[in-house]
Amino acid sequence: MALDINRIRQDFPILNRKIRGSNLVYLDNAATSQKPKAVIDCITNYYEQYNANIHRGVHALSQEATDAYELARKKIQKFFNAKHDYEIIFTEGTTESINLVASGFTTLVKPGDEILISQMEHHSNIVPWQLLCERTGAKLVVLPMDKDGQLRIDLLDTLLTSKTKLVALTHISNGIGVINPIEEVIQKAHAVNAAVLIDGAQACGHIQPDVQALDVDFYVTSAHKMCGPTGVGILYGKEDWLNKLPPYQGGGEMIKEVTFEKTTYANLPHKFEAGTPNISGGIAFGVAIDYLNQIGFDAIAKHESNLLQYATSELKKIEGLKIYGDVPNKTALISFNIEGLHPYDVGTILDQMGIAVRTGHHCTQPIMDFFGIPGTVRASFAFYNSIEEVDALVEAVKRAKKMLS
Amino acid sequence: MALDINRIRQDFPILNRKIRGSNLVYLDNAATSQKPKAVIDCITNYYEQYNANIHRGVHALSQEATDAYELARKKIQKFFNAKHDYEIIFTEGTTESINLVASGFTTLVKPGDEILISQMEHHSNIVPWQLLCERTGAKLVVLPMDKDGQLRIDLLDTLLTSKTKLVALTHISNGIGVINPIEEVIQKAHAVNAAVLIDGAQACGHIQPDVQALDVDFYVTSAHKMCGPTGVGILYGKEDWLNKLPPYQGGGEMIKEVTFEKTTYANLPHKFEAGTPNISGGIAFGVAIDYLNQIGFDAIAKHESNLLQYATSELKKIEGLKIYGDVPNKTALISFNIEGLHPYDVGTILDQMGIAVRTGHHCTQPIMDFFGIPGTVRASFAFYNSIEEVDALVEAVKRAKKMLS
Amino acid sequence: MTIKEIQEEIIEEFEMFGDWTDRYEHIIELGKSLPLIKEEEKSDDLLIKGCQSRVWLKADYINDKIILTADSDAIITKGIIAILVRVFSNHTPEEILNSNMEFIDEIGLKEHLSPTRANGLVSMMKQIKMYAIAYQTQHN
Amino acid sequence: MTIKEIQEEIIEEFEMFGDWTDRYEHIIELGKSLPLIKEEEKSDDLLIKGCQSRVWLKADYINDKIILTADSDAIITKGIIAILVRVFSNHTPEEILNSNMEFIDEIGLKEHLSPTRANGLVSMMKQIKMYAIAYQTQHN
Ligand SMILES: Cc1ncc(COP(=O)(O)O)c(C=O)c1O
Ligand SMILES: Cc1ncc(COP(=O)(O)O)c(C=O)c1O
Repeated sequence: MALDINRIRQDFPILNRKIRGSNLVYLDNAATSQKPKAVIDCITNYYEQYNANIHRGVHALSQEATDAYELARKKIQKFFNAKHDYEIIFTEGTTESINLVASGFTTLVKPGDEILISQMEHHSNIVPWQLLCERTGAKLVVLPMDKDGQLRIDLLDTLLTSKTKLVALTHISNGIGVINPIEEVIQKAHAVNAAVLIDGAQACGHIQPDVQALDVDFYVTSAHKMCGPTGVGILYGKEDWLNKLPPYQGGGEMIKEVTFEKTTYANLPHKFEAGTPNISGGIAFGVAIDYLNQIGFDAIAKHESNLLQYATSELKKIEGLKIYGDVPNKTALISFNIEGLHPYDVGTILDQMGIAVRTGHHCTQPIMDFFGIPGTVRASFAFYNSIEEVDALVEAVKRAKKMLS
Repeated sequence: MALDINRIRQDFPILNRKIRGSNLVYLDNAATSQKPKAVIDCITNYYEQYNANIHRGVHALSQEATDAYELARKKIQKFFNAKHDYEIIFTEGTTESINLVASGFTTLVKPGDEILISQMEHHSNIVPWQLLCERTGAKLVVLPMDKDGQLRIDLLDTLLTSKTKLVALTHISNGIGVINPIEEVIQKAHAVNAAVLIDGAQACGHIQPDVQALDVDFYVTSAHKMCGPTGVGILYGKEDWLNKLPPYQGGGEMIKEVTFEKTTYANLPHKFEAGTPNISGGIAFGVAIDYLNQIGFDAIAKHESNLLQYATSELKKIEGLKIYGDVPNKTALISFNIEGLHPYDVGTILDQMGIAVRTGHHCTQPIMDFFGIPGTVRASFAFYNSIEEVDALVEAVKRAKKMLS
Repeated sequence: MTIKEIQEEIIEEFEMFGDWTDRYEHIIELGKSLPLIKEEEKSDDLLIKGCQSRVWLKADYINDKIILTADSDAIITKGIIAILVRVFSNHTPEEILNSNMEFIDEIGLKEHLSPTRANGLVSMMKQIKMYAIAYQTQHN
Repeated sequence: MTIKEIQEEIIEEFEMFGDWTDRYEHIIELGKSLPLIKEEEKSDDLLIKGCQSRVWLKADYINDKIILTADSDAIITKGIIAILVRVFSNHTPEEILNSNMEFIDEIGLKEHLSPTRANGLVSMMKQIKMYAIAYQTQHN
């Protein structure tokens, strides 16, 4: 069933924005997605009707807020097909989720152990592991990519050894859009008893991961990239793993009992949820998931694939335009450069025409180093983008090329 | 100038809520404050008009969002009278701010060093220091309170020694409302070269701290307790101290350059702001501060003091009612019990009448242990509470007493 | 009477009450009427901690039936406990495991059994079912 | 001409342009017209890093005046640099320190000097003022 894009676009108030007189063409979805009215209204409704601090309150508002927050957790559990709702830990986002796990591994690795990441990771999935290695004397090992932007999966058998304690890999590259074969990586990593963390920041707005089917140990993502609000995300962790990790932050909520001599920690998920969380954000995250489910991930995939194919073939007609990561298995994200032109210049001209793309290294400097470029122009699509917007992009790129050459 | 409470109440949509047919009487402000329309509208407007990921984007939306976010930082800087805007670090809230500092001190303390906290701290200002002490072999020292609920400041000279590396103290107790003489503590701590962190979670909705006048090293608070949204707060730190602390979380934004061999960190404030932050939250925090400034802290203090005095004298007329922390220098927060009655029972009956108070230990178990009670009933006021609401509370407490005795 | 029947009886009783005052006065009455566990018997291994109120729970197995005794330091919690004991005590493990607690909603006390209220009641109900499972396996 | 006068001259020039296309074509022209620093001279100590584009800046002190040479890898940045050099180069430290950059707003390029755009221009302007301060103290 095809999506009714015109109707869907009406759900997103921001798509009516004019930028310097032109219609906004928002193609920076990999940085953050736009929000449907349902999500925005949910936040307003929370603050106007039942804002209260959650857990332990005996008054009505507190109970309503708590129930809504815990219902959101259940929706998220269902979305990811987690076994238990307490395996869903609310965090500030992907970055915090990864830091939580990396911090927790401090006591679980020793000098000489190895953490395997890939060459196409977002800085958020590099730096926390570098810090872990600094703290512990473990070694950071990097799975390289090939010139097409695909991981050298053939090297996995060599790089995965009994020293490998954890593999941290992005599901989909935010730099070039490539979808990684995480099933295979998880299987092979488990064969050497390494835990696997998958960075799903780029995935969950486009596909629906099943954490039990994947048998993944940790899966992390941010709400703001999947039609949800900023400042909230999750860490999914298998119960056993979450029990093995020490608490991350100390504070209210995460304790069972506090004396100055000894503090005992609360059960999952509270052990990892110190302090007042982003309550409105968590609740609205649940509504974002409702919204995505209602649109349907099959329909989303189909439409985005159409956008990708059309945009790719049209852009390729522009002489000197090179796409990085132009492989079959990728999401609707096109990272490109035009020969002789700086991505910043291209992005600046596109912006003048109301077209929002991202330029630069996209927090993936190692990818840029690999290709020997200062950055790329990245157009990243969502299900609410239209074919007409692809046309606008292509026209604008042509114009930018003409102006800048 | 007296506040026009009726007009102010119209700014807060939630105050029209009915709870089981009764008007909501919201006296759980110490847990979280309610939000004025201006703050709620700011969030809606952000998502409907200029939602985008911030920093480094060259397109218009990203620039608008970044400018708004950085403007909020400047408003917060001004509110606290910090010297530089980059001394304001956005965090998820007080709890995260404290954990950031406690984590940063890991490399700055050694076995035998001491961290001084007080007996009336919130768990968020206890557990992070316990974890720090566990990691480093430092010792947690506790400044006791007296039976009125006031800190034994007379013991400071004994407890502060050259071993004391940091003093972490709450500005105002969330358990009993007592305002601590932080100026004196800061001065004495500095005399032994100890750094001072003040937990301002309970303060900033009621008074306006001047971090330069206080000469405090770290000051932390949460937006949600001062009319702002959930999921955002700040760490103020003196530039020198912030430069001394290592980064907390690794990720995007907080780096200058990333290679697998070596990562260099960005300047303040970005060094401590890894990942996509709570953008809408940060911007709305700024609007909350505008709103509070417009009401005026002098007027707020005056009105809240009236509420406190009236409520205290009326409640005291109830036989068997005991107030904890009934001292002159306190905020509009009354923590009490009625002889022979369990706070949970009292809170439950009040809730039936639409009166929202908090019951339990309020994340300050050591205070409850000190008084030898399972918890208290806590009524905490904000500037938008009315004298009529005090009457409603007092009536309801009388009725609860009658029903439960 | 079966668990279901007792529940229906209680629902009927509560239908008499006009408003929350009557309902709560009844619960408070129930709470006051029975000092379910003697002070000196309230040992730590019977204790279920909510952070708002504490609950003590004893489960004995007599003549194939589970006999529950329970208590709390908060009177309203105690009143609700009295209702729960009346419903679930003196039944076989099978009966307990096959029953549900929806009647609590119907008598207007739903909020007290919310897992987030932290009054110990939810943990108590979990514990009752755990005892049921334990005795069931033990005697099969 | 004083800094102020040059700025006014530039504002006048930009008033001729009908829309952003003209304006940007002019900037791109400016950017292309002058290869401000030779490749082999672009050493790391001249480099100012934005994360979007790189800027190289040289400041010499000749006859009591600061002579600026600058370059960038992005052509639009380079065009704006050309404007900034035209305005600020060949002036005394005092003149530079007493000037402001509001004209950038008036010629419709405000966004390029936002500290958050990370194109190196803001750091370049900071660096120019730092040089001015340094030369001022040195020669006082
Ligand atoms: C004194 C004090 N410190 C710390 C906190 C924790 O604040 P948050 O939950 O917003 O992180 C609170 C909130 O209850 C508090 O009252
Ligand atoms: C692949 C990937 N990982 C991690 C992140 C970091 O996510 P957040 O900034 O929401 O913490 C991003 C966001 O750009 C991403 O694309």
